[in-house]
Amino acid sequence: MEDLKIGVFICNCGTNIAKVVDCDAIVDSVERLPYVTVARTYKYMCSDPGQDMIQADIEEHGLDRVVVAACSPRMHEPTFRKTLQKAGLNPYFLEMANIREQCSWVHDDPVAATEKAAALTAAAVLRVAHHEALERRSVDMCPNTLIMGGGIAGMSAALDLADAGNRVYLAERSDHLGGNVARADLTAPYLDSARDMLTERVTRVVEHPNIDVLLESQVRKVDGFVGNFQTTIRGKADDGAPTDSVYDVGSIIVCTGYKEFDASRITHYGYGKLPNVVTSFELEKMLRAGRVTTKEGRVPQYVAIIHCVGSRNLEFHAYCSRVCCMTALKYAHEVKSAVPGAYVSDIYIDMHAFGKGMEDFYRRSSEIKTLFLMYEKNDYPVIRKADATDDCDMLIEVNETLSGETIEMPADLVVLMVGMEAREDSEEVAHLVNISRDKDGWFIESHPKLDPVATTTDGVYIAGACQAPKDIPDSVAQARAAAARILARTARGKIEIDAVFAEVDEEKCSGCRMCNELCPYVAIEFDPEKRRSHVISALCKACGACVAACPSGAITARHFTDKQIFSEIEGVLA
Amino acid sequence: MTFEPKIVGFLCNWCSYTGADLAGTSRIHYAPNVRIIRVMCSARIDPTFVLKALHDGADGVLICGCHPGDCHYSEGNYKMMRRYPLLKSLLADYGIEDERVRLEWVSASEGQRFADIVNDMTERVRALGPSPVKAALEADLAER
Amino acid sequence: MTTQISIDPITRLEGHGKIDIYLDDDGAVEDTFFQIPELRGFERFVVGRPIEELPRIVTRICGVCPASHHMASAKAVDGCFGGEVAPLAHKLRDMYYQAHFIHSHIAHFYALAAPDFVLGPDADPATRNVLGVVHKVGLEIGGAVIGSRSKAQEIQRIIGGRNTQDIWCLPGGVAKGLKPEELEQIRPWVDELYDFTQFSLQLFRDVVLGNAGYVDIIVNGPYTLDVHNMGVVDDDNAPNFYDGTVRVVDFEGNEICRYKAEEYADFVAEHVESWTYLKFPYLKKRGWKGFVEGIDTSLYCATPLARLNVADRMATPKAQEAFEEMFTTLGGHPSRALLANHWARLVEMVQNAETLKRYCDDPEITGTEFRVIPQQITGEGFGIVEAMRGTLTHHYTCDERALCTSANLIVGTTNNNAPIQMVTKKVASSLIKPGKEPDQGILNMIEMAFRAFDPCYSCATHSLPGEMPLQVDVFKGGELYREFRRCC
Amino acid sequence: MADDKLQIAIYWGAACGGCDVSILDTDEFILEIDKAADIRLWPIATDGKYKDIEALADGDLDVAIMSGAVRNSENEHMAHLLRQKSKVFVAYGSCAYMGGIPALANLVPREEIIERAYLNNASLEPGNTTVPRPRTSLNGYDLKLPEFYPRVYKLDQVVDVDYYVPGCPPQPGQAQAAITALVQALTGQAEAPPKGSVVGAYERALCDDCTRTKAEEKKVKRFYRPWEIMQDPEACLMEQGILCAGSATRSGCGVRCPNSGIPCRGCYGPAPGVVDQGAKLLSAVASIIDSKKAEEIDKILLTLPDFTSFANRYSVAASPLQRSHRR
Amino acid sequence: MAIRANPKLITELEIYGAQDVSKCYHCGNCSATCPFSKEPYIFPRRSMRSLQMGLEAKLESDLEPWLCYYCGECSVECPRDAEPGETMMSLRRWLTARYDFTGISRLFYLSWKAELLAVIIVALIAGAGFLLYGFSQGNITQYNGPDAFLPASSIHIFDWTLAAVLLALLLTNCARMWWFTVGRDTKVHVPLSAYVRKIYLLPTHFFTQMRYARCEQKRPWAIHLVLMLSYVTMLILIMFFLAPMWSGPAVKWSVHVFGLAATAGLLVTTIIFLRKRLKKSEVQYQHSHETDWMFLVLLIVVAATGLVQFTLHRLGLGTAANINYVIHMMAVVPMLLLEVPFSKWSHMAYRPLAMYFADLKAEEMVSKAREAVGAPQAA
Repeated sequence: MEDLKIGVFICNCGTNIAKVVDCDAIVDSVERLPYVTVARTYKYMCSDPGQDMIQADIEEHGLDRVVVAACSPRMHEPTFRKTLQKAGLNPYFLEMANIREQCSWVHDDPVAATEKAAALTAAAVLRVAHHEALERRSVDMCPNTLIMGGGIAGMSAALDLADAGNRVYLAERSDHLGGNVARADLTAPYLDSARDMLTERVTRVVEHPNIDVLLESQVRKVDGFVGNFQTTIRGKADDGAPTDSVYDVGSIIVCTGYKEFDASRITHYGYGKLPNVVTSFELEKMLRAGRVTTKEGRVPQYVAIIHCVGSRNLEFHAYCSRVCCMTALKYAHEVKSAVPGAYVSDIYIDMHAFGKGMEDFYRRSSEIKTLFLMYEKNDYPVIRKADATDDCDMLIEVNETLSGETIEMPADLVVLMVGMEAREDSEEVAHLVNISRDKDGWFIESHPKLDPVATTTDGVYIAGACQAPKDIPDSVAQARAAAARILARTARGKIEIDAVFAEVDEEKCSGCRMCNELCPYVAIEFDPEKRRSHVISALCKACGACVAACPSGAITARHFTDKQIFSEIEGVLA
Repeated sequence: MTFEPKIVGFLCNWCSYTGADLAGTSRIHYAPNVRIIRVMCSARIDPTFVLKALHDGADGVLICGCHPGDCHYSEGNYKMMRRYPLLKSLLADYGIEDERVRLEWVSASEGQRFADIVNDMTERVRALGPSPVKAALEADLAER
Repeated sequence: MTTQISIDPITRLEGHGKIDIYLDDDGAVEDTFFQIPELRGFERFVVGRPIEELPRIVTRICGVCPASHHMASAKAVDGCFGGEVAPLAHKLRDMYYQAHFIHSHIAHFYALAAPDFVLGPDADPATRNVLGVVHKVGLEIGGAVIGSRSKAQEIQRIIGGRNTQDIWCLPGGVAKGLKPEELEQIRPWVDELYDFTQFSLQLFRDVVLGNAGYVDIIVNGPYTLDVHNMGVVDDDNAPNFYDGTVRVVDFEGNEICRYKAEEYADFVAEHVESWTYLKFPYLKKRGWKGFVEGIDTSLYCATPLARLNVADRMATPKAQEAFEEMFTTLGGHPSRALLANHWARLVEMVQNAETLKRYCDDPEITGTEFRVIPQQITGEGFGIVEAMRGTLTHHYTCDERALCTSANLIVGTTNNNAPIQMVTKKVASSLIKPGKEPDQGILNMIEMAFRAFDPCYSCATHSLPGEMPLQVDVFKGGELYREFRRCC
Repeated sequence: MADDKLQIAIYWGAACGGCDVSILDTDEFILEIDKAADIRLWPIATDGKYKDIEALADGDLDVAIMSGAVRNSENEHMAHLLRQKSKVFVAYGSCAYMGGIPALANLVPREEIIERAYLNNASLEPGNTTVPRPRTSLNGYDLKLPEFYPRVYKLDQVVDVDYYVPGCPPQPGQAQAAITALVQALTGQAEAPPKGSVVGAYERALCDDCTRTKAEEKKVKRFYRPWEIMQDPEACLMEQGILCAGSATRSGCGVRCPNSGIPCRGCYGPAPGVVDQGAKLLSAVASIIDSKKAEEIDKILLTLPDFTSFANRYSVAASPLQRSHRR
Repeated sequence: MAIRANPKLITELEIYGAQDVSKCYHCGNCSATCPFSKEPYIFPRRSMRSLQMGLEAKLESDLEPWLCYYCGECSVECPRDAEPGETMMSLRRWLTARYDFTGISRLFYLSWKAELLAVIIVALIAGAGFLLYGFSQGNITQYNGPDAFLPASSIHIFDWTLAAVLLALLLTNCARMWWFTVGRDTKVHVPLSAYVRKIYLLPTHFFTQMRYARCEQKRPWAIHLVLMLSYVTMLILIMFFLAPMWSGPAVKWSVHVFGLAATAGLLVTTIIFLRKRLKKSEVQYQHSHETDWMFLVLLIVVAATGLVQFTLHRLGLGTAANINYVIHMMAVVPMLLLEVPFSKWSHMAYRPLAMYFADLKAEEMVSKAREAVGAPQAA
């Protein structure tokens, strides 16, 4: 290897790293490694002065490789790559050692932590020596966008994109727009009508010249990559027969929303058995119809609302569905106005009233004499039929935690606040656009705080309740954020795609074709003339499956070559 | 001084490495014995890496990828899943104890799980003592 | 104080066979020890392997006679699957094996034996080798020798895919058949080989029998042992190298026993001495009686000569003629003249060539039914063939997944381990007497004794290379004061 | 002997002799060697004195070609000696290159080898308890046997090797080519290949020369052992579920095994740049397993027993897991 | 065993004055500020909770409302303006109604009209009665002497009869109170000995109201004490020293000093209370129930007419004195007859009783708890 000059920059991250890891000790240990020309520590390497320092060192010492030992590369790799670029160095001559998330934050023994941090840094140094200069490729960005799901989020994103003059394909599985919001009557906390809100959106979407609304359509196939997706959508022809059509888009927003929890899965609420135990959505129906009655058509005197049905428990979903609490309060108001003199009780675990106007809404709900009964997580209330002598239809037994008493609450109508669930097709969708889901089936954003709109697949964005339970304002906000992200890109017209992909060395390829089948992106082509396989780099997503599988070591993964990983192994074990 | 095993961890970038980062951001403490090497996908993990790690003195190797069905590259983790039993049989034939090499699925949201796995594995490997590959070398050197 | 003479094949440092001769103070031979100091352990490390792979592993016991191990192994493996084998496969294997015998015998006779007879025992060691022979008899003959050897190999390659480190046999048959065009390719070579065997016999008559000195050494030298003979014969008691029953005949010509492969353990047992890695087989029913000659001994030879000694006749006409000519010259059948082994090889070669011819004319030989898929795993198999250097026995067991659970091997040279011990002592005693200093002669005599057996310690120890180099160091008072050496 | 002639030694360590036979099998070529060089040592074919080799000055030998692995101190001593005396030291054949078949013994304890040979097999003298010992004193004679290393080493785990000629044995044509190339390099007629390179073989895997047709679809629900099916002689063995090491093995043997209906077992060693042949074959085999369920995968693998001895048939001593070396 | 909730109860309590209970979201500030809120009697939050849920059975057996003197701190502290203090007050009213078996109390609390009507009727009957009796046997001009219009002896008898009736009613209610709060409580059983041992608590609390004294501001306690003592003094004078008071015109200082002092006390305190309630100066006086007004009004009328009576009598204006006396009685009779057993007055009895019972129960619970944890016996 030619004579290299490697600079190693170790970040204290304030005290985040320095309080456990002895950064100066790392300097001493890496200085002994081959090619290391400079090694220093700094308070905040990612800060401007920090980056300037790196830049200065590159110029002053003529560094040709840089190692930054700091936070996770998932956090700041792009930052420091830019730094290298600014200093006129190929950005891929950078290697980061993750000594924060995977060291100082998870270990308390300074000695062990420092030893580990040193090993990780050494590995980075050995690895970076084998790095090659890679060029990012710039490709045209198709301005069109596919939006999967015609709910409030989908429509909001669609309008922003379309207003900016971009074509939008809005694919909706059902035969109408509006999604779950269309099932609601009023909205919390201002009790204004969901319907009015929707009609305005739907009319604009339907009439918009730049939006193709594809009802009863399903996305069947997504090929290509950011800026250049080919999407196959199956819709209905006029004669009702399914037809596939292909749309070229540059970006995709997934707004497939959520599905309600199936209340019959919880037996002790007797949903499905007791006629007057209904779900929140069934109540919405009544409210939209303006008549709240029992199945027998009587006007209910006692109405009980049970919170967290399917949410915040051990058996079903540990997470909070986020909107039910306020919706329940909304019901208290709506029921009281629909049935004057009705006694409404809210049986809840905790009252989650975050968000604008919500706490006040909560106060108002108690002022209208809603009775709030609190129960412990997993200590479900139990509903039973009341006796003939009782003046009510059902009795709900609750271990009421505020009083410490076990009480029996009379009820004529019980409303179950069913939680939100990932749709059963979320796995299918995830595979389609190739994004990840968390353990509950919600789509995973690329960064929970800093990038909650993008996904791990470049060019695919998520918005609304398909990412996690969300209320209308949050869904719309996320949708419009996604739209903004896309517009920012389409404005530039071109996009850079990663320089990292696999390559076949035709001098080594024996044409055994072991790799051909392996590629999920059909990026590997076999040339029957030459009897060699080769990789179509634009399609390659650099997973490296073929690289590991090639029995004759003829395929290399740029930036993840065997050499690079071997030296990393040597480094961590040094 | 008690034996502190050196374990090399190969983690896929999208699920497991992110999960490990999450353990960090959640300040979940775990044993410092695992040194993590990031690969884009568990499918990139060439069995040679594992052999190489053991050859270079690792006492254990931990392989983590997305849960089956959740691979960022949709199928990569199945490729690892298929290599694993063969790899294990190979290692067994060379006298490498079963618990030294381990494949686990860790999603981006399973920081705690990752920490638990690391702790558990560290204990098991510590109980096994240094890797026989190292031992063989020392035996040879001793003979010289 | 005793004097120790060690005879090391290329010095003690190479771990090849080694002979220690101990003299008493008068300088008479007290005792000799022939040691094989290496072991490789095939019997152990084939355990756990898929049983069908053994024929492709055990060939590495010996690179000189891999085909013998391949065949014995293949037959043992067939046994593990119930023994059903496509009839055509047996023919092809036999045909293939004849070719192997021919090129192996050619190599031995011309590269190893001929130098002594063609160039004479006293020729300069530097030239006493195959190249020397070539120079002497003339390049065109040399070319013929090399050509014939390679033709025999080529025949083997065409039939079985490879001419060394064979791969061809599978349970129930062989991996490939013989295509008609392939048959036509080898047919002319077979005829040439037959002619070459006749030429070789003639050469032997001219060079050896024409030289009274040689005949005398052969018949009356110290190279005789009163031990029995072992070899594989067919139902007519004619020699068969690929298949048949093992027959043991004493040196007076009476049959002691005959057994089938699966019975080997009832008839043969191996004695272990702690000073050599090589075991000493003996006739089990007679029990181990030590290194003794005589009609009651339990020791036997398994050599080309032994094969002809146990045979009543040859299987083919021209070979039968050569057979009769040889034993008449030797003064009767059976013979104890160890040096006649070289002649016996030439006689066998004739039968090999004639058998090849016969197969070439067999209309079925190019058939396609060369393998059947085994229907059962019976778990135990025995394979016995005649290797060039003696009867070769493989015995395997396997589990229900057809993975090898045990393997036992008794190879050609091992059979002759005890006789070699004895002939060594015999020769040494006849040469080293009080007052008679050991000299270059020792080397020649011992060399010839060894060469008669053509011992292959590669086979024998599953470790050592094919041929047998020798070195004699004579020590007095532990001081080396004379050395003679040669390699073959 | 004339000075202009190359000085060559050919020698075997723990070998079967097949490598020497493969040189003999170059037939007429032997005569050319004889013309071009003085063969100072070649136990299998020519006379020669070990002491002469010892007597040589360092580097007097132009080429030393050594086959066989290192099993005991004598093999090792000889390797050192030849290395010391020679300008170019060639590891010839799979045993010298990777340990070869003898190195399969490295997968079992040495004690068990002894036990199986002398204490526990079908044809032992009844009741035998005798086992060969390094030293035996018998009627006052002190008989010695060399002591053995616990495992088999490939040559470069013992001495510095310049070139490798793979194969078990090397295909005569290749051997001839390799030796010719070396001779030409040494006589300045050609440029010497870089130290450490593998000569007498190609740069691609066996599939490149294998004439069997290879389809894109390579998925199997089970594996077949060669005897379990009648194979299609035209199609790739792997596609038929028959384990074949070809895709992970350097070409140069002439594809004789697959052409004869027998899967490649990899005697020519890994493809260029590959660390472990077995690991690479492992990946390849895993790629064709047609299942996404761990249990099913295990079931499929039941049809592929004892993978290790196949994947590392000739290269156990070369496995990274055999870290042992004596240098 | 689950307690049945009655969501309607909260609505009923509104009439008793608890308007804002539902606002409470159980932060617990009230209980935290209240100096009396101590285990095992934590209030007002718990009472608020029981009320919100309408746990009638539980509330009926609670003593907590009586332990509250309505200093008002809790209501001040409440972040939700749920008026815990007032709620406790309302609960006291509700309980008074509960203790009363006749149902009259409930009637009065639920409808002030009914109460007013009752007062008027009783007053008229009383007036008419005394007039008829006077004319039937005496001379309206005569205050004392043989043919006095209303001779002291007869009034005395009347007083005692009335007292007997009232006492009977009051005691039954007290008995019911005991039954609800202590008697039927299955969890805590108070042994007879304890009743005897702790009996001293009754007079103590009754006469000192020492508990009230522990409230933060002392004035309310002082005023309340004066009012109570004046009232009691007056009661004693009437029941036992009627004759001496009657005799005149010469002043018998032995009784009159007390009489005048008590009257003064009554007048001053009632006026203070009225002013506070009118001005709603402090929390506890912000929400006045009709019954509160009625009680004060009757009280001040009685006191005033009593003072007038004294003056007229001393001046020897017989006729005027007699007429005023009838008027005086028209206030006294309803006040005693309606207030003592059925309304606000009754708390003079219930409060000390509650203290007494609470103490007994607490003692029991504590010792129970001790057994539960098996605390070591004192050596």
